[in-house]
Amino acid sequence: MSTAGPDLLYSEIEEELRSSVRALLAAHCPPGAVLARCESAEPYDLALWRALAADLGAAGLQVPEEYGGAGAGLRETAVVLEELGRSAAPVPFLGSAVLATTVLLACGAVELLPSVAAGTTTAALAVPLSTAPGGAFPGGVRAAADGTLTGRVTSVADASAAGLLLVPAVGADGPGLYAVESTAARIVRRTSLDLTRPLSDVTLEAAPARRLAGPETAPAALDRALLTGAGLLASEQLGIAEWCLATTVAYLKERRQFARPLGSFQALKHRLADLWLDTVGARAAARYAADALAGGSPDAAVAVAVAQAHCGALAVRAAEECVQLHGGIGMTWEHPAHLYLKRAKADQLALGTPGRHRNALAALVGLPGPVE
Amino acid sequence: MSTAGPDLLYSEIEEELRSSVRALLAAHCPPGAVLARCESAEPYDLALWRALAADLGAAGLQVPEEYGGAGAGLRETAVVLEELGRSAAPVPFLGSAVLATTVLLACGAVELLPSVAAGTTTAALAVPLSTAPGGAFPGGVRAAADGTLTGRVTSVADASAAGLLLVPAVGADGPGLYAVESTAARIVRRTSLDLTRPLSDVTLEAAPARRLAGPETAPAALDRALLTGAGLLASEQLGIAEWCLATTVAYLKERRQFARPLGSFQALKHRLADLWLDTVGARAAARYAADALAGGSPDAAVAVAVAQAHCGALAVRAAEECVQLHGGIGMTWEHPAHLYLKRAKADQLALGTPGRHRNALAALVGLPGPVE
Amino acid sequence: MDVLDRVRALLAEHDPATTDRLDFLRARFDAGLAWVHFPAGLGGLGAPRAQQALVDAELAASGAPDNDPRRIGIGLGMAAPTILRYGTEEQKSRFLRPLWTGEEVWCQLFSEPGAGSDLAALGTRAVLEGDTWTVDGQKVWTSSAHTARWAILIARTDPDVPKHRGISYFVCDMTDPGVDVRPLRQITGEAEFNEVFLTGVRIPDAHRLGAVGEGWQVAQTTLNNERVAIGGQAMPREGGMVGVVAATWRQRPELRTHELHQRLLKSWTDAEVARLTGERLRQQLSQGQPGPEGAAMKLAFARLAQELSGLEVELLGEEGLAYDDWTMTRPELVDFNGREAGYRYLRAKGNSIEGGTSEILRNIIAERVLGLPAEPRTDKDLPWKEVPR
Amino acid sequence: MDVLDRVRALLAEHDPATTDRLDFLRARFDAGLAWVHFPAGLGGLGAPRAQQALVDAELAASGAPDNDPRRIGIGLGMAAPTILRYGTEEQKSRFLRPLWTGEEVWCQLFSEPGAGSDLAALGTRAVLEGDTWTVDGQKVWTSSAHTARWAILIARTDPDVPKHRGISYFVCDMTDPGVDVRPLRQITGEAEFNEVFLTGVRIPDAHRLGAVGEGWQVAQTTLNNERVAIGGQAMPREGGMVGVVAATWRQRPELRTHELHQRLLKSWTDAEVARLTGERLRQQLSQGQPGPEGAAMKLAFARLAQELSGLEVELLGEEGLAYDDWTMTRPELVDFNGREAGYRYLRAKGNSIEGGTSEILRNIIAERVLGLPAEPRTDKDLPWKEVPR
Repeated sequence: MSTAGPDLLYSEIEEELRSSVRALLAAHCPPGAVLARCESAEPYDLALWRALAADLGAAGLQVPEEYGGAGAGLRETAVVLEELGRSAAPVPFLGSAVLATTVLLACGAVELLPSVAAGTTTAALAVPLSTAPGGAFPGGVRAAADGTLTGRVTSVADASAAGLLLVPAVGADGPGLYAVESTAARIVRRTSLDLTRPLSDVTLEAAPARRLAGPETAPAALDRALLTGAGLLASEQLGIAEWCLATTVAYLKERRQFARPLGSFQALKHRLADLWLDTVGARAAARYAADALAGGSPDAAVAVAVAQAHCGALAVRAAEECVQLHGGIGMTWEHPAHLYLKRAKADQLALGTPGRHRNALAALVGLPGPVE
Repeated sequence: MSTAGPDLLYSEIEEELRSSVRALLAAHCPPGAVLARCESAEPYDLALWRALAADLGAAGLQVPEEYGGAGAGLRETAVVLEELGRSAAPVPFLGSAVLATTVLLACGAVELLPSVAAGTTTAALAVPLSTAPGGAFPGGVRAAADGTLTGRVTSVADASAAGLLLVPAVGADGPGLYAVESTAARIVRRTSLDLTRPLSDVTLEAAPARRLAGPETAPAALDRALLTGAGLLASEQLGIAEWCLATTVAYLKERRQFARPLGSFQALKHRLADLWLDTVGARAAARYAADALAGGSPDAAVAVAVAQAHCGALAVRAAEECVQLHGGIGMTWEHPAHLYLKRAKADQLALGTPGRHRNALAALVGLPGPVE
Repeated sequence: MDVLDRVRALLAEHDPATTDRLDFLRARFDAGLAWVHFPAGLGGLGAPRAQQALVDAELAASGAPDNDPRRIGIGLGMAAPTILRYGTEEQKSRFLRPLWTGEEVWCQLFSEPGAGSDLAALGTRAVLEGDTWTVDGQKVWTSSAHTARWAILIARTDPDVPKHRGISYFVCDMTDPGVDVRPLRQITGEAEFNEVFLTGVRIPDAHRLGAVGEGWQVAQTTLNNERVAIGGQAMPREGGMVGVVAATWRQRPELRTHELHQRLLKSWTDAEVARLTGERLRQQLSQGQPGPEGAAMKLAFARLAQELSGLEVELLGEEGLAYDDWTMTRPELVDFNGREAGYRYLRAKGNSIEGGTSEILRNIIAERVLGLPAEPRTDKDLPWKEVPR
Repeated sequence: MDVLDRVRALLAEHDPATTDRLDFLRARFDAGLAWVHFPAGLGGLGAPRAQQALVDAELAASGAPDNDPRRIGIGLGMAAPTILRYGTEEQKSRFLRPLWTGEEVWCQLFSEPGAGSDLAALGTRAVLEGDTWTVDGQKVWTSSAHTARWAILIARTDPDVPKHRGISYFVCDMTDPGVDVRPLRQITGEAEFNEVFLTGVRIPDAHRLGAVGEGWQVAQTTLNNERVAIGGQAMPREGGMVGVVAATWRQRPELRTHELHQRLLKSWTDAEVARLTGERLRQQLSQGQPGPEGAAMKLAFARLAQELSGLEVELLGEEGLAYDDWTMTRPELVDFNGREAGYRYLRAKGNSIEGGTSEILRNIIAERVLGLPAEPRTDKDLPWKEVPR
């Protein structure tokens, strides 16, 4: 009906996708299962990941049909991330279906897309998860004249689940993006704050690699992936916040102290009302970022910075309130609140902190800092 | 009992001084009287000012007895400011008994001290009230070779009540501090946000002046006055906050809505508990600043910056909560809350904003900003 | 014929350049182009609400006069949707046209000195004799009372039932001799609002909106619309207070500090998020009545206006110590972002009080949106007259 | 003889270099130099509390062993002041000396799964037969339970009176066979606390503190002291979490941003204000019992620890994504500022829950300090067993 401006709602197709993903997640990863999975030797739920990819086509949502994808787009990808956030699901979706896939699309590496889109190959982008868009091209890996890569990248998300690594490296002619089989790399899992998205250090020693993009394309392709990742991560953060708010509200309706439900105490009600208000704002901001990225809007960089600045902080606050308002039980290992707290805190650092994104706005919208 | 460290309490003498000042203020300026006074042609309560100075010796508290003062000190001066803040009293105490008197003491202008200490002469320091300590020496007034001053100083506190102006001016040999009879200046009252502390613009056109300090003394004397003013202003801000908190608590105990006292609503109780906590902190910080300034502590600059950063923001928050929690009645001209709101907001800008004082801490305590 | 064809037809028959302003507005109303989502015959076409923007833009481009909506905001934003929903056919026909054209200004008589956040505790009495109600009581915080022809009024018609059930809703004639309007000066210095004393004011029963005793439900429509009207307007980026501060920031580089910069970036982001939230809410509601979500926008709006106006005064430094004018005036129009920084700062304090305090709005969100339980209530089921006050 | 003379005499008679640690500590206790403000014969001299710092400094300078106060914090901070105030002479003589020397570790059995913020609703029952109480119930959040010899315990001794009036306070023998201690893992990965199941635990009536039915008042002494113990220690500037973050800030210039800088300066200021507040409170109290003001310090401490530890993780960026160790351990000592940034961040979440949630502390301040009215209560005068749960 609206003739202009972004579409901030969910289409019917998007709502159907959400229902399917949510049903799959409900079956595979209720909170207890997530915790058990994270404590096991294999922290990823690979069966869930295969089901997401194969049954729902979620791994290839942003990939055109001609390359084996669903031909949907980033708005739909964002819906999946909302649900993954809501269930703190341990699957390598952000690394493979968002970051790596965006790089492959931006490099035009069409021959690699079908298996990544199908989820038969899991890919990871070899940058520290804390890398913000708009920074310098990473220089930690060198590309030799013989086409091999040598160097080290720390804190790579989803690398331990990946068969294919996409590695930014610098060669004699400048920056490039390279494909490396994970068997050619040494991938060592770190002890991560976020139990549901393990990070790894990747070491390459003269690893055979195939160049996907050279100096003319690589920096923009990498930045596109980081911007897309940051923008869509806002949807995951929204999902985390929504779970935390809903779980807290439900608990406070149930838990009685002083012969009343805790949820009838006005101080808690007001805090939750404020949290709800900011969660409603997060939904609008995350939707706008997804819509702007999907449509290639010139406002995408602003939309992403706003969404990250708001949603990154909100998810942490929602998780912190969830722990606090559950009282002692929220501090226990057995209650799932901590999984969300840790994911929210790690997500806050991922792809740029809220502070960095706000500072990016200074240049984007013309509010420069003091003249030094 | 305590063997070391600052004395953060009030001595018996200080408590007696407080009682006397409070009794005088209760008699002279109940809230209704303050409002009527501010709307009159003479916004200062000069009778009150004379009584403060003559009966209580408040104008000369920091002046040694040999120069006609009370020989007390800055801790006692701070107690008076607490009470003046609590009653939003329209007297030129900050300008005369704090800023100007500190300049006179720092310049060793002993011949001017007796009348200022007695309150028979009211003095004002001719700088914009918003001037923060630690800045460059003001250059808006030039001292000519014939000893006259020419220039303009805007937003001077308490100038319209002053008989004596202390003017920072720059001559051929550099900065100096000068005494000017106010009859030699054009003093135009501005419309000020704070109804209880009017500001004026001071214009000097070849005004006869007497130099009190030259380049070797003037900058330090001025900075000492600004630092002292900022540090003691924290006590005024504490007084404002205490009045706002106490008045709000009293109102909420009284006012019934939903067949309950409003003060029984938990959300309001928690906000007031937080406000109380920060007011308790303000008392400690303001006392520490007064004690450090009084004792010439090497930590005085830190103490002042901490006190201003905390108390400047707190007084505004307390006044804003006072207006909000009084509901509609707090928005009316007839309720005194607005007098405190306006004074608190003006005090927040006076002698450096909280932000400027926090930034001063960066250098003072070795927490430098980013390397640009 | 689509709406733009109707606009063209209106303009063809009533050239704005030569038509009397009021005649043009009446013709626009009669053409269904006043508020296109209203029913035909009542200034609308039963068209989607979103099309109004097209109509307004086209008419503005043609130099057509508007109805000066800020001057008649209470009529447009609060009285009209309530009359539309609860009014009889006679009431709708009588009131809506002059309301929209601005021939008749409306005001709202809801709050009382003793019934602020607890509005339902109001004590103004209305007593029916024959087919006429007689009203006695005192109302407060009434803007436009001194220019208004009509008021929407809630009054207690049955003190023997619990407070929410004994209220009825009326249209009150402000020219009645029992209406005494006195200006109420506020902290900005001006008297934007009034106290209204009602003494033996007579209201025909035909001017009642909704059933006797159901005035509280009728008032909810008014209040929900008020909150949307206050916080929910469509805005361009940097619309409102944030734009004022951003402009100063850009024009005055010498005032900038890192501390203020960080706060400005935070508030700018918050303002943009609030704008997007409002945009999404409008897309969701599109045609429906505003629900409790409107409270959210008003809450966000108040918070932002207060943060930004406080920041602006700090940013201005010495200039922030000044005020433009304390003279008591009775402004017909109020612009929250108008005048100088000091005025904006003080006026914004009212944003979290008027039209439902932020505290009441948080209660509404917690209970009606999140479904959290109500607090223990002692007054809810007690007859109004037995509630201790 | 002033306290320093006594210290010198103690050192002369018991050379720390050659005296067994425990023998030295016992001698120090017997010399009245354990807690000088306690009465003579109970480890003290009835001297001003402030003199303790002189004693501690002098002994530390002489190389004397201390009683490892962090390991026995609950005994020192909570059990001892309660025993001193409410204990019989026999109880004081029996318990205080080995408590202070650390020979006997104490823990606290207060919270229950169903009685958290509403501690007075506790359901653990104690029934008297002859001169022995039999206790059944479940406690939770008990630190040191697995190393403790004794516990302070509150239990319901009369379910037929309102909840605050039917509680009694006991010293419970943790070696009783009916005591079952199970570790409770928390979000940091470690199990610092325990659940304690009490099944037919026997307590002689001689181990009751205070009168039957007055346990709630006795517990207030414990809780007020706990809050002071948590939030009220004397600190140097930059003591605690702020010092950790400030050190990282100074050592790692490459991590700095203006946003983090502003937040750090704000938190640094808040920490310094909190430090001065605590200092002023100590000067005020000097010798008295801690009152509700102790709640203020704990509230400030929790807020700061959470802000600063969250800031630290952000400051560290990529390193903030790591965690040191998720292995479940049962630490005997807990250092909120110990281990790595991720641990500090998670552990600090407990600071606003343990020892009274920040919400309960705000209630206490509002009602007991500001005198604001209590909320309407339905359970206060109802016999405990009739309160719906």
